[in-house]
Amino acid sequence: MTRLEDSYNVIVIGGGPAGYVAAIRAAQQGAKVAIVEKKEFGGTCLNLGCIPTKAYLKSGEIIEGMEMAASRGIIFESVKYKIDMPRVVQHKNSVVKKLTSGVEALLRSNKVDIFKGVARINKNKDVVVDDSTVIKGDKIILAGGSKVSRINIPGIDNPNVLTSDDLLALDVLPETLAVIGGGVIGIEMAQAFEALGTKITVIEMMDRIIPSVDAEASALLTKLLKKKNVKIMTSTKITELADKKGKVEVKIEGGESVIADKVLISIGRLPDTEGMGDIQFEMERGRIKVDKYMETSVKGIYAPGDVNAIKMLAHVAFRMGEVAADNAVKGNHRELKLHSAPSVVYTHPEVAMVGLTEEQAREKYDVRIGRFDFAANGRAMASGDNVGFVKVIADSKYGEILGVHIVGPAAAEIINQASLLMEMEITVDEVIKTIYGHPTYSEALFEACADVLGEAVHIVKKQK
Amino acid sequence: MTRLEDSYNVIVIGGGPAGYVAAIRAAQQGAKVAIVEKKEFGGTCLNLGCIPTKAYLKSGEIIEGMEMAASRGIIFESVKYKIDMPRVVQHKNSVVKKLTSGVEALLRSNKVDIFKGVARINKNKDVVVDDSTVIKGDKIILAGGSKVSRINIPGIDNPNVLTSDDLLALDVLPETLAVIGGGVIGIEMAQAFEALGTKITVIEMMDRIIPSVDAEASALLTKLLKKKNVKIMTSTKITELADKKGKVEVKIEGGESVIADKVLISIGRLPDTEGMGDIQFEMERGRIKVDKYMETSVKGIYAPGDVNAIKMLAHVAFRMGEVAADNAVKGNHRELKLHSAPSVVYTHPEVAMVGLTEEQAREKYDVRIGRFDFAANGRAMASGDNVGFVKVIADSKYGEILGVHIVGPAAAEIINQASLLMEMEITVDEVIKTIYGHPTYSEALFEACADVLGEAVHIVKKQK
Amino acid sequence: QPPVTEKPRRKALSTPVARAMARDLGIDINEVCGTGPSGRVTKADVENHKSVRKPSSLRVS
Ligand SMILES: Cc1cc2nc3c(=O)[nH]c(=O)nc-3n(C[C@H](O)[C@H](O)[C@H](O)COP(=O)(O)OP(=O)(O)OC[C@H]3O[C@@H](n4cnc5c(N)ncnc54)[C@H](O)[C@@H]3O)c2cc1C
Ligand SMILES: Cc1cc2nc3c(=O)[nH]c(=O)nc-3n(C[C@H](O)[C@H](O)[C@H](O)COP(=O)(O)OP(=O)(O)OC[C@H]3O[C@@H](n4cnc5c(N)ncnc54)[C@H](O)[C@@H]3O)c2cc1C
Repeated sequence: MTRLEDSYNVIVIGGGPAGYVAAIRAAQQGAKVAIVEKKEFGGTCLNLGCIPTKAYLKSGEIIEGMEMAASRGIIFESVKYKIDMPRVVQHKNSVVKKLTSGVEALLRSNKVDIFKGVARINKNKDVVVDDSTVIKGDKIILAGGSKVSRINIPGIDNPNVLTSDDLLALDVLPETLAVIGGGVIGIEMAQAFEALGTKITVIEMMDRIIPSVDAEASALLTKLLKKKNVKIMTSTKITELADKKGKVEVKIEGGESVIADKVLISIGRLPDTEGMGDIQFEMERGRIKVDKYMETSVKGIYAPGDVNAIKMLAHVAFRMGEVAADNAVKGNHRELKLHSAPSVVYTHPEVAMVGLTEEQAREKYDVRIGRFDFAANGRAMASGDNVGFVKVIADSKYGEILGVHIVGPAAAEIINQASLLMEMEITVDEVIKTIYGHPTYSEALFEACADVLGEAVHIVKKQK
Repeated sequence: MTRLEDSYNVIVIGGGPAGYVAAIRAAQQGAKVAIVEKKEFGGTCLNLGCIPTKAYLKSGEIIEGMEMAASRGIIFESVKYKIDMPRVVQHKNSVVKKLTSGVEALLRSNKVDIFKGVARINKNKDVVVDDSTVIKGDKIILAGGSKVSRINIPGIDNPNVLTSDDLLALDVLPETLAVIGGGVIGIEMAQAFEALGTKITVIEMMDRIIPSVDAEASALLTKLLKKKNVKIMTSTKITELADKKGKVEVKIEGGESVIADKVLISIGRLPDTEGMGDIQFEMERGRIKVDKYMETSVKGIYAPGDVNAIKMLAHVAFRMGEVAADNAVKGNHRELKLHSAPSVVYTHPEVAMVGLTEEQAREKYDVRIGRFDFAANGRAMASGDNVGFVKVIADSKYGEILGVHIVGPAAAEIINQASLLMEMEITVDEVIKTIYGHPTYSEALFEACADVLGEAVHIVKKQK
Repeated sequence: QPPVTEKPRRKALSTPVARAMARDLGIDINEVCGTGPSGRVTKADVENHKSVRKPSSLRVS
C-alpha cells in the first residue's frame, strides 16, 4: 500500500454534481482538496441523466417543428426522415464528452488533486483508492450518488430488459418499448423515444403518471402523451417479464400482456454506498442519514447528493455539495433549504413545479389560485406552442406564493423565476409591479399572479 | 350629429396595447368605459408588430432546426424546402386574427363599450367619432400609438420602398432586400427574411447596429448575422433611392450603391396624433408630453403608449395604460417607473437587456461585472444552441444589479427574471441563494451573478 | 499580493411577505433583526420577533 505524503483539508468521494461542486467550492475557500472518481466526472447527470436525455428531447423538438412547418408555409420537399441511431448516440456522447472534460478542467483550474479509482473509507477515516493508495484528510465529503434500482421480478435478467443507462447507449432504435414506471425518468424517456419513432407503452403502479406533480399537470401531460399515441396504463402492476421469441412479454396482474422489443425499468434509484467502506453510518432504508448541515452521523463526514436520497435532482445535489463544502471548510454554519427547489419534467411541453401542490397547500393555508392558459399568450400563439397553463397558489392573507405549477413552453425557464419569487418571499402584488417583456412565455406567470388578485387584464372576465 | 345619451367615466382613444389595457383596467375598477378604434384592436403590436414578426421568426427557427438535424442523427430524405409565401402570410394573419378577436372579447367581457371609427377630441373635451358621434366622458385616455416615419429622400415613393407594415403583407418573397436602419425592427425583419431565404443588406447610419443595446451584445449579433450572410454596413448614409429596372438602387454617400428588389425603411416611428383633434397639447418634437402620472398638459387627458414616445415598446405601453387608467379613475397617485423595463431583440439567438449598459453604469457607479458564456451551459450544449453570454453589471458597494445583458437562447425569458431582480432590488448574493433547476438556460444568469462575487463554480478559474 | 476579497455589502431590506406580515401584526419592520440573505428581514424573522416581543413588553425596565 502506498502512503501519500500529502494530506488534505477535504477529500471528496464522487465527481458527480454534488461531489465536483463540493470540491470546487471548498477549493475556492482556500482548502486543499482531493477528489476521487471511479468512472467519469459529471456523474449520473452528465453521463447518463440530465444531459443525454435533453439532447434526445431536443431532437424530438426538431422533428415536431418540421411536422408543423407546412402549416406555416415552409414546404419541405419531403417530410420523411430516418433516425441514424448510431449517429444520435454519437452526437449525445460528443456533447457529454465536452461537458465532462469541462468539469475536469474546472477541477484542475481550482487546483483540486484528482484521483481515479474506487474510494472506500477505512476505519481510521482515511480514504483508500483502489485498495492501494491511502489519502488522509481532515474532512470527507462522500458524494457517491445513486444507481438504478432493480426489482425482484421473474425475468428481470432478460437482456431486453434495460435500465436508463442501457437505453441511452442503445444504437438500434427499438420499434416498441414498454416503460415500467411512469415517474420523471420514465416519462422523459418515453417522450424522447416516441419522438424518435418508437411505439411506447408506459406502465405505472400509481393512479397517475409523475405522481409528484400537481394532479392537473399530470392529467394534461397524460392527455398530450396519449395524443402522440403513447399508451399509458395506470394503477397497473406487472407480474413477470417473459421472453417471447426475442421480444419481452410484460405480464400484467389481471390484464392482458404488453409485448415489446425492449423494456425500460425506471422505478427509481438507490444510493451508491460503495464509498462507505468500513464506516458504520446511521442509515434509513439504504440512504445515508444527514442533518441540515449535510453531515452524517459520523463527525467530519458529509454526504450530499443522491447518496442521501432526500431529493434526487442535480440542482439539489449542486446545492447540497455547496452546503457540505462550506460546512466542512468553515465548521457547520450553513443550513440546507429546499423549499424553493424546482422540479422539471422535460417533455414537450415541459412540466415544472416548485413549492406545494394545490392539494398540499389547501391542507395548511387559506389559498387563492391564479391561472393563465398559454392559449392566450401571444408568444405561444406566434410559435404554435400554446398548450398548457401556469397555476399560482398563493395564501390569501399575505399573497405569499406557496407553489407554482406549469405545463407549457419554456416551463423549465419560467419555474426558476417562480423559485426566485418563493426564495425571496415576493408576494403576488409585488410580482405584478415588474414589467415583463412582450411577447414572452413568462408573461403567463405575470398574468397568473394578477389573476390571484382578480386583476389579470388578459383573462376574459367571468360573467355573474 | 348624433348625441349619445350615455356618458362615460373614461373614454379611451385607440385599441392598441396602451389603449385596450387602459380600458380594461379602468373597467375593472368600476368605471364606465368606452373605447374607440379606427382600425383593428391590438394596434401595431398585434397587427403589424410584435406578433407577426415573432410568427416569422419562429418559422426561421424551424428551418434552422432542420439544418442541424443531420448532425444529431435525424436524416431527412431531403433538406430542400420552398417558402409558400401566401401561406406564410395567411398563417401569420390567422394568429393575429385569433389574438385581436381575443382582445375584443376581453373588452366586451369587461363591459367596455366599443366604437369603431376615427376619434377626435373637440374643444369641449368631448370625443367625436367619425365626425358624427359625440361621446362625453369625465376623463380621456388618448392612446393613438404610432406610425412608420418616412424620410425625405429622393425616390422614397418608389413602390418597391416599403414600410414594415408593407413588408409583413408581402406575398412574394423578395430575392434581395435592403434594410435602411439597423434598429430593433430593422434587424428583426432582416433575421426573419434571411431565415426565409432572402439575401439581406442592412444599412445603418450609426457605427453599430441596435445602438441601444450593450456594445458587446451588438458586436456579437453583428458577427452572427454576418455568418448567416447578412451584409451589414454601419456608419453609412444613403443619399437616394433610384429605380433600376424594377429594382431599387440605394445610393450610398461616398460608396458603391446597393441594388435590391425591395427596400425596407425602418428608421423609426412617429406618434399618431390624429386623436388630438382641437386640443392643443404641450408637445416635444412631435410627441405628446406627459408627466409621471401619464397626464398631458391638459388636465383630465392622459396619453400612454407610443403616442408619448418615451419608450416605444408594447410592454411599456401596457404599463403606461395601466398607470393612466389607475390615475384617471382614482385621481393621480400612481407613478410610472421604467427603470426595470426590459428590451428584447427577437433574433436567433435573442438579444435582451434591462437597466444600464456597461458604459452607462461605469459613469455613475463603481461596478463589478459578472459573465457567463452559454458555451458552458448544459442545456445550451444539449440543444446545440450555445452561442452567447449573460453579463450582469452590479454595483460593488451593495451588490445591487444595475443592468443585465444577454445574447443567447431564451434571452427574452431570462430577461424577465433580471427585471424582477432589479424591480425587487435583489442583490447578486441573494440571487445565488436561489436554487435554479438543472439543466436550464437561466442557470447562466445564476452563474453570472456568482461571477460578480468571484464564486461561480462553472467558470474556469483564471490562473495568476 | 492577496486579492481583495471584500464582499459587497447591502442595503437593509425586507421581503414583501415580511412587510405584509409586519403591517398586519402592527410591528415596525425596522425593529426586526434580519437574518435572511443579505440581512434581509424575512417572514421567519417577523415571526420570531413576534414571539420575542411578547415577554419583553411585560418586562419592567
Ligand atoms: C435518466 C436520468 C435523467 C435525469 N435528469 C435529470 C434532470 O433533468 N434534472 C435533474 O435535476 N436531475 C436529473 N437526474 C438526476 C441527477 O442525475 C442526479 O440527481 C444527480 O446526478 C445526483 O448527483 P450526485 O453527485 O449526488 O450523484 P451522481 O451523479 O450519481 O454522481 C456520483 C459519482 O460518484 C462516483 N462514485 C460513486 N461511488 C464512488 C466511489 N466509491 N469511489 C469513487 N467514485 C464513486 C460515481 O461514479 C459518480 O460519478 C436524472 C437522472 C437520470 C438517471
Ligand atoms: C415591426 C414591429 C415590431 C415590433 N415588435 C415589438 C416587440 O417585439 N415587443 C415590443 O414590446 N414592442 C414591439 N413593437 C412596438 C409595439 O408594437 C408598440 O410599442 C406598441 O404597439 C404601442 O402600443 P400603443 O397602444 O401605444 O400604440 P399602437 O399599438 O400603435 O396602437 C394605437 C391604436 O390606436 C388606434 N388609433 C390611433 N389614432 C386613433 C384615432 N384617432 N381614433 C381611433 N383609433 C385610433 C390605431 O389604429 C391603433 O390601433 C414593434 C413594432 C413594430 C412596428
